[in-house]
Amino acid sequence: MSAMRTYSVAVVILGGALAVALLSLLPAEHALHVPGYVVALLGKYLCYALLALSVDLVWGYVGILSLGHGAFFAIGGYAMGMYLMRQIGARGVYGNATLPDFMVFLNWQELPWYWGGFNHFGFALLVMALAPGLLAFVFGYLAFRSRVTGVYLSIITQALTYALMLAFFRNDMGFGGNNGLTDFKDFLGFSLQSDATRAGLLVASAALLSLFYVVCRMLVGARFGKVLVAIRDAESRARFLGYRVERYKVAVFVFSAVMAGLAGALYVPQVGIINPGEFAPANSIEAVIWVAVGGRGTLVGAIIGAILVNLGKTIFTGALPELWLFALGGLFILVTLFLPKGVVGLWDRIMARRVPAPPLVAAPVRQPEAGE
Amino acid sequence: MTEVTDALLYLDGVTVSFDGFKALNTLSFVVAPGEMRAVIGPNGAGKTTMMDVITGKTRPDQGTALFRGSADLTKLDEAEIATLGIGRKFQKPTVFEMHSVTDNLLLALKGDRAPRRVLFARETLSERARIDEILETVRLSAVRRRLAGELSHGQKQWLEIGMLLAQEPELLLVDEPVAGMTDAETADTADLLRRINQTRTVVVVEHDMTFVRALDVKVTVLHEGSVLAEGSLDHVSADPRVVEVYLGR
Amino acid sequence: MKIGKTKLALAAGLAMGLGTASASAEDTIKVGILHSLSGTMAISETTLKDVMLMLIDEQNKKGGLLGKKLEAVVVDPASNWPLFAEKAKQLLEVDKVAATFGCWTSVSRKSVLPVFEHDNGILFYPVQYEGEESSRNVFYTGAAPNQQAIPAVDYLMNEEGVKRWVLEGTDYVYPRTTNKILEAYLKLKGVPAEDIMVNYTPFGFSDWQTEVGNIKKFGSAGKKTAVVSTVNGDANVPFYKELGNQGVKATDIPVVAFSVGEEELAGLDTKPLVGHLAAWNYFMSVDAPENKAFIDEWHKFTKNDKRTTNDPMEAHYIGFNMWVKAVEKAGTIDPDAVIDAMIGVSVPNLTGGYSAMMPNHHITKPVLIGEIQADGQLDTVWQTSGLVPGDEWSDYLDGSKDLISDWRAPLSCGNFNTKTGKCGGETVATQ
Amino acid sequence: MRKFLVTCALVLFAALAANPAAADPVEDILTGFASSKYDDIEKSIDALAASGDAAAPAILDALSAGDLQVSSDKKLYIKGDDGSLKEARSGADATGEIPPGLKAVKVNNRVRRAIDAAMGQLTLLSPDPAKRLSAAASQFHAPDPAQLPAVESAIAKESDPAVKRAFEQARAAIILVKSDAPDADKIAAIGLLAARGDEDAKSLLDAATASGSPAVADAARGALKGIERSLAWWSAAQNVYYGLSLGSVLLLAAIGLAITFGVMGVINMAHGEMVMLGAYTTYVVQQAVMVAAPGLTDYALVLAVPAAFLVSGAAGIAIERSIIRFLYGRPLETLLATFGLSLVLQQAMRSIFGPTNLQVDNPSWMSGSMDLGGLAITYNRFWIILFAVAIFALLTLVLRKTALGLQMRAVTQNRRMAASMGIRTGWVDSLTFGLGSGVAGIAGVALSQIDNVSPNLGQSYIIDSFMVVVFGGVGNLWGTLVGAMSLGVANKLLEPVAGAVLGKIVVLVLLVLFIQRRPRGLFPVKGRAVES
Repeated sequence: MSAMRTYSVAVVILGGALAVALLSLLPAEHALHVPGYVVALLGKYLCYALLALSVDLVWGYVGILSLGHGAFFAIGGYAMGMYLMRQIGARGVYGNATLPDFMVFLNWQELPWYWGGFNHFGFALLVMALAPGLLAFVFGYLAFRSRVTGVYLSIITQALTYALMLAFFRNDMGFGGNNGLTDFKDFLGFSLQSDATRAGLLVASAALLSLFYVVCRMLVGARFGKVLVAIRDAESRARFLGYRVERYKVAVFVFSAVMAGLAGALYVPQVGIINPGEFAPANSIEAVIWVAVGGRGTLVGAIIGAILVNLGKTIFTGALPELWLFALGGLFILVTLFLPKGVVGLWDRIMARRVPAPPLVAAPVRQPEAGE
Repeated sequence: MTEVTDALLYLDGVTVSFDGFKALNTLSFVVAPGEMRAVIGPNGAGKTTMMDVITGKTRPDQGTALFRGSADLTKLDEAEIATLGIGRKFQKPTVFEMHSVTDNLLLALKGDRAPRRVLFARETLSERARIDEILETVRLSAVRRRLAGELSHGQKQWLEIGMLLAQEPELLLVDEPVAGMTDAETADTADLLRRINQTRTVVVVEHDMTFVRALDVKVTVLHEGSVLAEGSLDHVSADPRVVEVYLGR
Repeated sequence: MKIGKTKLALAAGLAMGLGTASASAEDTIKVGILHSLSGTMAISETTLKDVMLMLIDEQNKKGGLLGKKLEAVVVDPASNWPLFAEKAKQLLEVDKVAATFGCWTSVSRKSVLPVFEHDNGILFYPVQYEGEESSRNVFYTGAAPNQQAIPAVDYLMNEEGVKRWVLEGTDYVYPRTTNKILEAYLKLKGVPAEDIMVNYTPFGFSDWQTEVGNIKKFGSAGKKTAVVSTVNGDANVPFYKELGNQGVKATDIPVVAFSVGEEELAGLDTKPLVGHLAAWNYFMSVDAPENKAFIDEWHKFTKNDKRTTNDPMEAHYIGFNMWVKAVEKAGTIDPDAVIDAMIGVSVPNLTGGYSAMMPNHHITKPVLIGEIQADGQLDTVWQTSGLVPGDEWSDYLDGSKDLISDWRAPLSCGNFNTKTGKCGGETVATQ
Repeated sequence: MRKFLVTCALVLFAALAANPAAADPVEDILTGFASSKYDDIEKSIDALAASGDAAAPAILDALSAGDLQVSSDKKLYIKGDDGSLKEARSGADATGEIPPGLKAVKVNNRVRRAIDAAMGQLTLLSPDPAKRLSAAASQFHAPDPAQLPAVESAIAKESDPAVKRAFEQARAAIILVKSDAPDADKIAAIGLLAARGDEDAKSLLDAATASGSPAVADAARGALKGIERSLAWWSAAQNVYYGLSLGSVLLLAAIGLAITFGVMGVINMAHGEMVMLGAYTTYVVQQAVMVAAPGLTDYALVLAVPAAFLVSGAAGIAIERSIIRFLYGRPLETLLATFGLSLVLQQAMRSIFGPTNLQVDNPSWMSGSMDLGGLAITYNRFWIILFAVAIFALLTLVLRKTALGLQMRAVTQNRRMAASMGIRTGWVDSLTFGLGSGVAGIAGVALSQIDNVSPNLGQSYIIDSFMVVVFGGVGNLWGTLVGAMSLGVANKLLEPVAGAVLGKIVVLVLLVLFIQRRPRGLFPVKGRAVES
């Protein structure tokens, strides 16, 4: 893929978001005014897109099918949530300056030690990136060193996120149990209720997504990326050539987890809540489906897939509240059956018919991961 | 306990069992530096398992496996052994199908494999020259831009050998290099291996007797996980036990 | 530039999807229904969607409201909490509904709360909950802990002579809070700590062997024992099946539940469970003309005379009628006017009395204790003599006993601290 | 207390008896049931029991079943199951028109307890040994010194050894609570209770340790120690039983998956929905039997097993033919398609049957529990364990011994070779998937007995099922068996220590670590086939 196209994708994302953000700040009567509802939606979609991008990097390029990426997303989200909780300060309903409301009414006397430091954004930011990264490192180191691959890996990533879900559901953990963290007031001093803050968060999400898109693009285009694809397609060949496969896998897995964590961190202030439901295995599976719908192994596809599926969800849950699951479930089946390369693959096929040119995208023809 | 040996590859008393079945049974196998050795034997004789032990894929239950007399192959993993200088070609040609022929070779070129080095690696002129040279050797210059997955079976075999060469190993393990090749290709391959042998040590596992004869080297016959006979092809062909288990049938 | 085109297409799709609802006529008053129709909560919430459709239908038959027809806007937040917030925003900003009836779990309410406060919407929340909240934009028509839990414990103590207590709950905020309140209350009544056992299980828990075994063991210590169950939704059926099979009889160890109503019992063979109790503000079996009319209407509307009614349905019935009355009183659907008009509105409930909206946005209700019958109904065995006003800030929790809520001017505060005389977070100087 | 009431009642009767208009005191007691106060009803029950009237047991039975009706003129009637009406006292059919204002006498727990106690007195000498046994139990649970002579005379007349033992234990319980019983009697009673050795005996002995007599207190303490030790053993055994029971549920849920996922390599996320289909089939079958042959309702479950197998199996074949077969060799894409499918199936059930739980009854032979030593064995779980083992054995047999099983293994091991030997691989694939799905359906029949029958049923088991199969080793039925049982037992042994939530988390973490140690599960399929 040419550098030209790489940057144009980033420019479209960032430019589009910037335009929407600016238009949303117009007075409500203005013809071009974009309602706050759309800003919030787009912001959410872009965070999902970043999550999808992180899934695609490990699944599309290294063949690691993680059914637990939602865990990294949620951990990043919780780190942000803890920062936002501390920002509430004494404005909670009980007026307690240190303890979040849910601790006050469950009779907690003092802030647990692991909540320390979250009143500083810098520290929180570090945790948003490092906590998912650390978890991914420990998990990846153990799993990839002992060569857990294919479905085994998928299932234990699922076990990981499931165990975390159960853990975060426990009220004794000190993360608010089922209700999670909510009732946020402001972010870096800006009120989360104001339209300008929301527009700003949208632009920040777009910027982060574009940045990671470009980084991923460069990564997979370079020799490093070639090694990743080599590992995906013929892991043992790569080993016998002297590549320490597990190190590559751990490195990419950690990078991808950090990406997912930051996506979660930006997601939380925009939706206003983080709860253990984000750890639900179904959420992680859904993220994989976004990638499949968009086109696995094409970074653009992950972004398109995430936005398309979630847009569909938004429309269907409003327009066909009783039938939308049929539509969504049916879509997943049809895409896997008829569009093995996703929407991007379809697009490429259409383009190839019009202009006979070599395929732009290195989408895999075969998927040998499970048997490897 | 291990004696100092001047053999390049030294296996002694190696035993591997799967669920009670002994794939290798106190196997001893020695290859001298610069030698080319052919290994034959019926299906299930343990040829591939022996390769697995040498390359670190399978850990033996017992026995010694030394490289250059000092490196204990039973303690190292595949990547470390590859870096030591042992290259392996699989029975089924295994190349990176989604990469171009040149990229396949590029990834195989000798160099630092650590992720953080590879992350910032740029292709150098000398690398490009080396790739051109190997492409010539394995006669794939004409298809250098094609995806490896699009190559013919024989071309894939050659590409894999090319990747082995790019690794610049001291010892090459070649598993059935001519399976599925035409007669002409088979002859060419024998020729290629002989040329490679001028600078490197080679162990070839093969079923094709014409090919083995064409190589004209010392032959080891494996049976039920141990060495049945060793010597020139004519010598082992004359051995009645070999005839019974293998050649006669 | 193919991505650019894709993006444009997306934007067009987005606009189309969002435009569908706002295009309809302006001569109706829209009512939002925000209940999960899929996912884990569909099991409870779908019925509430149906009852809202029925109530709106009936109101339209009576000529609508302010001379306009009511129009229901149904969305599916799919038991997904962030989706609740998104859908709430859609109802308020795109559909511009006059009022929304919705949510079941506390977390869904917490998730939409900032949206309703930001967009100045009105939410009617129909389910019993842990209290500790009072928002200007929310009307709580379900029971607060003092309208359910405390009367039930009183009943067991006085009528059944219970001395030993098992507080069994699902591990989330409602049981945690309720049990905290009950523990404080029981200790106040002189129950020693060793006679209280608290246990929590996860959501959707289905293997109750160990827990029921423990309850039996705890109950065999010679003192009359009862179980106070705040076990949630799906976990109840396996819980009760295990209770029945392990032979925990109501005459030995009665179980009183706060989340088990007619709807949950419909999935169970109740014969082994006869005599176990539930505390609510409404039972389908209540003998009152309003209730009979409501049940008839419900059976007619659903074309199924087996459909049960339950407490949250009554809460919506009360909430909807209150809203109608308040809108009529205010003469407009303007949220500020309606919110002000709501306080003091009194409408008939289904148990033969009246419920009134109080300044703290909670309502007055009778408390009923019922025993499970063999036919899956709950039969009232005791009820409060008068109405109990909902108490949002519990008197038994340290953090909240000094707080009150009053949304009338001039106080207009959801968490007024009577000690410091200040409203909510202004009280303490920030560190 | 009760003694006092009885005395009161007797005094009342004496007073009433003096009144010539009320010649029959029992009739007057019966008018007490017309009261709406539970207090009055309770008093009437005690008085009725004390009167020893021949009609008392029938009346009390009817009262506890909710069949006792009272008319506005305070006459009592017993309603039969067929809607017939009998006069309560005489047992004669009620003649004439339906009495005005007829309504059921209200019952609550306190009243039910009074009934139990009264029945305990009335049925001490019943000809039915089962009734005598329950009478003895009720005397044991509510020991009343006033009943001592009655119990002793019952012991004297008893011939059934089991019932006799129960009566003796009841007598021991009464003696222990009787303050003026001699120490020697009490110590003998303690010995008897120590032999009983359960929680109830323990609580009685606990109370006895506070006795004024040091000898009695010492004896009680000694007995307690023994009981506590044996109870600890039983409780450990009970936990293991719980674990096996949970394990058998996991086994049932996972065994179908062991075929579709383990043998065929299809990551079937719709597996849970196959289980759900089985549970819904059970519901439909039970409803149908209730309408068509109400007498056979207890056996509807037996009928549901083949029905569920057929329904889920057919669904499985349909899914294989329409979706899965296009995705062979792309295992991870089967995950996506079947995930979509599971959404569709859940919503379909919601549309057809509604979102609420459906009621599937336990048949009588699956209700209740039995005591085996110190173990409480509930029948439904017991049957499920047997059922799971039977299904496992049957499935192993099918895979080993039948032509289908042989072809199945041939196809999964080497598809091309099997095809060239004339096996219709497509057909075998369909049947294999159908078999796995059908077995999942059967699991649904079992799960309908202990869990919700709702569209969410499958979702709650899918993750556990995958864990079990992966833990046991993909492609190995025995691994699934061992995996399910060890996960079940581990869970249940951890639960009393760590609580249900933490216990499960610990099990999951251990599982993840285990897979790191043994990446291919407990019983990996070894050899070259899996290496390539």
